[in-house]
Amino acid sequence: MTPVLALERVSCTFLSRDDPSGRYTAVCDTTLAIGEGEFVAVVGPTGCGKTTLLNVAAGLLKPSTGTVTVLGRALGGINTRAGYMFQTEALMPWRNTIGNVVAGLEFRGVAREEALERGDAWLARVGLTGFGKRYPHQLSGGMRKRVALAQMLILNPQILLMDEPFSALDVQTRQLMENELLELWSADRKSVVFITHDLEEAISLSDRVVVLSAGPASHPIGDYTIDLPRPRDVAEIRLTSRFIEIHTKIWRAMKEEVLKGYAQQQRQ
Amino acid sequence: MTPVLALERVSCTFLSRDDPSGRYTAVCDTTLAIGEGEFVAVVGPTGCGKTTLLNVAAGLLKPSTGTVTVLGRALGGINTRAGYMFQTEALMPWRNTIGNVVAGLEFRGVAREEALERGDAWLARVGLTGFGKRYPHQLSGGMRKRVALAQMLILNPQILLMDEPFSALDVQTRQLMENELLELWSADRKSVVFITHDLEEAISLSDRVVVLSAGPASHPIGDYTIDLPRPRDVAEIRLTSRFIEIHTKIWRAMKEEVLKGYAQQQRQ
Amino acid sequence: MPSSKDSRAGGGRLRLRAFQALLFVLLVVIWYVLTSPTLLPPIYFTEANQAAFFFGEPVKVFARLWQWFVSGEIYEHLWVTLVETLLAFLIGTVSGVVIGLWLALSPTASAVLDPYIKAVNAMPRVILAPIFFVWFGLGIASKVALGVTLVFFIVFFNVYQGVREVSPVVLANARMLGASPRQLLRHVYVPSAMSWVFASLHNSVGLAFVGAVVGEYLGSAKGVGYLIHQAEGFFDMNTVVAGILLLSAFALLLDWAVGLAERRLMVWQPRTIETERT
Amino acid sequence: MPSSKDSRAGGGRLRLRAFQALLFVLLVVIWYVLTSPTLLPPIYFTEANQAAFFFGEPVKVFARLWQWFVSGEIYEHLWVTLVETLLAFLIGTVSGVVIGLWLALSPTASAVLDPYIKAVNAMPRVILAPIFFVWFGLGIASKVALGVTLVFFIVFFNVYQGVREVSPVVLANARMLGASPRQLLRHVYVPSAMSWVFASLHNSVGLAFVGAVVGEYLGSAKGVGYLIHQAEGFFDMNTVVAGILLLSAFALLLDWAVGLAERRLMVWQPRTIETERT
Amino acid sequence: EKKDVHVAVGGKASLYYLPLTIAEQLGYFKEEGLNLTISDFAGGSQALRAVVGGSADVVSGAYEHTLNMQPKGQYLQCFVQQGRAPQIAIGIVTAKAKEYKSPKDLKGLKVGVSAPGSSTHMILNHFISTGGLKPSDISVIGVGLGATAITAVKSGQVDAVSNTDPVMTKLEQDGDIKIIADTRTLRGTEQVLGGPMPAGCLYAPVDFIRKNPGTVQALTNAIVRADKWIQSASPQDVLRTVPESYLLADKALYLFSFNKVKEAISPDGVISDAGARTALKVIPTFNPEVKAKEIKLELTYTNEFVKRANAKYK
Ligand SMILES: Nc1ncnc2c1ncn2[C@@H]1O[C@H](COP(=O)(O)OP(=O)(O)OP(=O)(O)O)[C@@H](O)[C@H]1O
Ligand SMILES: Nc1ncnc2c1ncn2[C@@H]1O[C@H](COP(=O)(O)OP(=O)(O)OP(=O)(O)O)[C@@H](O)[C@H]1O
Ligand SMILES: [Mg+2]
Ligand SMILES: [Mg+2]
Repeated sequence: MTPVLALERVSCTFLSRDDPSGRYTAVCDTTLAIGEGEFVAVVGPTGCGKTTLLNVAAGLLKPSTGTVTVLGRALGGINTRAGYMFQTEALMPWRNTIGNVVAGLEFRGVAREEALERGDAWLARVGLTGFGKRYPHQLSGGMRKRVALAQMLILNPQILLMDEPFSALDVQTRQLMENELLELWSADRKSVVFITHDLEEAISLSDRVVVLSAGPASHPIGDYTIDLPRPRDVAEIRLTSRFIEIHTKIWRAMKEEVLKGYAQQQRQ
Repeated sequence: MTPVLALERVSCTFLSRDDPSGRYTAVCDTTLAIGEGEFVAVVGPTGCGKTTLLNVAAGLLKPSTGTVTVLGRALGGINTRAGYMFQTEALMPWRNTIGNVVAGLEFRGVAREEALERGDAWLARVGLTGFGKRYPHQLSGGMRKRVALAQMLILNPQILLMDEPFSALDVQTRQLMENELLELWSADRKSVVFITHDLEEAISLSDRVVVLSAGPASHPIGDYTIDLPRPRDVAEIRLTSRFIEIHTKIWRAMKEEVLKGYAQQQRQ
Repeated sequence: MPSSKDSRAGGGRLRLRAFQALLFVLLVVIWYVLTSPTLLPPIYFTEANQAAFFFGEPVKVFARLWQWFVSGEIYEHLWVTLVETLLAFLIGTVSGVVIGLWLALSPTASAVLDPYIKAVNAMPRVILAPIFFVWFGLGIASKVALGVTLVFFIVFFNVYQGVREVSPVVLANARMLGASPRQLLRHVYVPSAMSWVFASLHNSVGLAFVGAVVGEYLGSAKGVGYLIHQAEGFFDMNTVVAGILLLSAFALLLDWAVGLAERRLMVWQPRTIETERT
Repeated sequence: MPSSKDSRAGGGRLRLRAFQALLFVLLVVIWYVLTSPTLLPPIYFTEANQAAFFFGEPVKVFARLWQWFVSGEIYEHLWVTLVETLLAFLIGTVSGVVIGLWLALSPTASAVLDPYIKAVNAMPRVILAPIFFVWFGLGIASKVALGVTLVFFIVFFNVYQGVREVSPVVLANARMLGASPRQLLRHVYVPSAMSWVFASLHNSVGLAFVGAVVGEYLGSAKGVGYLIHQAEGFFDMNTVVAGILLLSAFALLLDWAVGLAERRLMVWQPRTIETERT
Repeated sequence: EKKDVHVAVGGKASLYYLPLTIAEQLGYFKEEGLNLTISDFAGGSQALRAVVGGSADVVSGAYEHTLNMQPKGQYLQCFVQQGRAPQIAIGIVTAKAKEYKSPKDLKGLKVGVSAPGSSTHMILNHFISTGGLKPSDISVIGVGLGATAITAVKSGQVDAVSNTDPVMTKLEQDGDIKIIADTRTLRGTEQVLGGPMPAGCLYAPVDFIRKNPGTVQALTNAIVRADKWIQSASPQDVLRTVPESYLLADKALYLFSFNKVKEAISPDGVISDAGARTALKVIPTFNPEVKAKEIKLELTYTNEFVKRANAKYK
């Protein structure tokens, strides 16, 4: 089976504009394949290159070497099959909440009426009914994140690229959102790449957890299959013993890596 | 003893510029006092008004009603005794990492040499040695957060206002930072207001956890004293039974509140 | 998150207007005193009535304005100038926005054309006027063309820069949401560059008037610039000043309209945060 | 996070220059063909040599330029014009930045002065020239003043808007870090408004030249504008065009210097992300 | 034949073009069946350009330009005259007037002209050549035709000035200058230029005249009538006839100037051959591009229309 999204031996070296000799290899020789309906969580120390990888997968950044294939075809420009929820704020500040949520539908030419209707439904799903008329700067950080979530999910993309989507949410809201996401995902076999710093979240949501090494020249150092039964409730599954077992295993691997990376950065 | 920072019956009602009748009361009738050397964590559902309260405490936002006093004196303009780590990105994009870190020292007229030396030391403390010449847009999300942390802490302010400072960091780095913060705090009796969504983090760091109700018209609905012994190691303390006890207690109170808030927003 | 410093209530607005009016009166009084041959010993000029020769006298200027409107003689000229100005403003703005967008978005074209645009901008319009007369005749069109050459560049340079200042993340987000290049233009580049456009429009308003008047001044049979030119021939400074004041008033009117549009289109901007104060 | 689309390697740069040169040659050829009385049947004009009368003839224009430099006769005029232009550019820019900052940061002053600034901007400079001559004499100063009135407003409007576009969070952060108002200005407002300033400078360069030449055109004893004016009296279009071309070349030079400063000062900007490509 | 005629003039309000204004005000053009548009330009050369470029049909301007234009391959023909003297005066500032005896005393002085290369410059050059000076012996400053010229004199930026009315009259009245050469009068013109010289004319491309003889005749008729009207008019008549806006600033000044230049206004519109020859003598010394031998003087003017007009309006 061809994977839905495949990064093959991808490296990314950033140049600095002012100093042509100054280069930084964020990601080196990374291979990553996501199958149909697979939910892959990516974890790794801060600054290791997770966002960079996601940008490559989205077609926003051309890797220095290596190839990206989507459904078997090499990715030329933007990855049109993917929805991307950015780590940084990416809402259009000149559109209010509902306008941001329906933006993608509008771009696809969906009739205004229908778009607004679906937009309202999505606002409700992310708990923002009544905030449709606000502009981004009038929302709290967590609200903006939820708007971005709705903005992406309303388009029902086949591949979801999510960069720390829930880190700005309180635990309860986060669980609600996680369940929402799982429901959506299981309904039509989406492929998900989910970046998080919360190992519990990673394990409770995904089929596979990929651990990246510390930068520079980050690459996957672990690939753990999560064999917890589906469907899952993200709050309950954390209490199972299998969960704790997996958690401890990955945790140990990561801890080492982070300390190594931390030392590495300090030495530089 | 007069509290170092006191919000007295503070309410904040936002007006919308385009529609003068459209108003939103984010925070209503909130009283909060932080004593000398006290570490207060504030938790609450997303969008409840935590950032708003912090802005009020920093003197960046005038409350609609109520007063703010710092060391017994009413706060007029900016709260000069406080350092504020913003939830959103607030680095000066035109300064590189080291430039951002030493900005406060520069404003205070510290000699360049000395400032750079202290800046380098701080970069090392937040694990960013070697990244001094990068501009903010060349850093990862977590790196930018750490720069902001160093930028604030280098000034050694008496009051620390921190808005989800560690949410973009991986667990291990986060624990390193948390310990760093505790060390600094215990060394010279700083007063800290610490906003987080991570209840475990809140409990493991603080003397008191304040729980806010869901918005609109948010206000404190719980104030829990954390009687865990000091000094603490944030990783180890989570495993003690007293910790788990407190956690369960607060958790239950919050869960109710969040669900209520969520329902409320959806009904609006 | 600055505090609500410059939120202005109704009372403040009134006070502001009063201030402005006061300043206006003050200026007129100073003008009167300085140009009145008898009131003061000559300061700057050696002769008593030389100041009046250069700056006109307020009483006569206002009399002139009054008489223009009472006799109705001004309307035809004013109409011509206003039409020229508005056309120059509109054509200059639209072409500046369109070409600014185009060049900002096609790096090759912009790299090739860049020196030409800058060279053309450095050409003195006054000297090019005869060529405009050849191309566009002596009527309204040539004045509009002159105004366009002033307005266009102002708008162009700002749009060009404004587009390049678009937040890369917002842009990437819109692309991921499936925006076509055309939709990116309409839904990302244009709104993002909007405050740049408005900054340039406030400047353009003035220069559109300048273009029209200078065009008329250089050769015309009608318009306020024509009146000014006629008056200058006989050192009738009062009429010259009256004409300039009249146009300034209309420039303020047009600028007010631009400001209105700006406030409507820019509501989304995070300026100052307004909390209710009691 | 757009891809590395317009990163240009050395080869691309060379090709670009070649393109520009080609375009230049093409334009000159078109100019030559259209103005040569014998090459073509008259198209636009009814008479064969009318085109040459308005646009000059390239061969004669370049001969003129050549002769100017060979005989050395141009240097004194060019020097005067360049000095005027540079002074106008500098004074206009500095005053525009300073007053722009001041008004953007003091809402009351800006609200009161706003209509006056806009009204003054709408005044036709050419008509005000006599007043400049009274105040500043017929020498360099009056031309500088004229240029300043053009440059100032361009810079002013952009600085004014640029300051108001400062990110509220960055501003709040700097205030929390203890920046005094003065430091806010220097470390937040100015760098943040920098790209606005540069956008206006690219425009100002051209208008500084326009101001100097028009000033010379209206009354002077030296300068390229004087030469142009003199040539116009003899209907010597070749000299007029030669003068304009000469100034355009210098405008490009000055603009290049501005671009250099821009690239140095704006390295921090997140434009396109460059990954190494092999 | 064109009924809608577009006339270009540089400085319409000037007395130089008084016959045009009079003919317009008295409706002579209408009576000839013409529908006239008069566009006013910042200067005479701009007006000429408008005609060459085809946006106007006829120039009301200085005769000498018909000579200037021939080397450019532009054949313009003057068909009726408004003024018979250049109406340019040269004055020296009062402070220097005492030391001034003859043109050669101008050596080394700063002299203001309306524009370098213009008629005021030409007359000045010719004037100093009568004192044996070369053009390079004085420094020439362009000071414009209006308030700037006055400023230049009053603020002491020039030592002498060559300009037209009303600038010269104004300066004279204010006592700022003493006139040293005056082509506003026939005698003065004779002195400076060695003969009469046609000044304000109506001229048009030869082609236009050939194709529209009727129109040209009508224009000529109107101007000749105006010429004649002025000869017989009292100053009050003139004041009553010119547009009010000409008089707004200073009625006395206007009147004073009018009296001064009245004799320079052509009585019958006829261009004298002597005048044309003076121009041919003067201009090549100033504009080296105009070579006297190559000029087809007969193409530069025609009295054919004026003769008929004079026959019609005695
Ligand atoms: N434009 C750029 N120029 C130079 N270096 C860059 C650029 N963008 C990113 N980097 C570097 O690449 C590395 C990886 O960055 P990336 O944003 O992918 O990290 P991340 O894994 O997403 O981290 P975080 O968890 O903090 O978000 C970092 O060291 C960063 O400094
Ligand atoms: N400028 C504003 N205008 C109108 N409403 C605002 C404005 N700023 C904030 N709000 C509203 O005030 C409420 C509280 O916002 P605040 O940012 O304080 O929330 P928060 O508790 O920090 O949430 P989060 O955890 O998501 O950061 C939100 O409902 C938000 O929409
Ligand atoms: Mg990241
Ligand atoms: Mg917040």
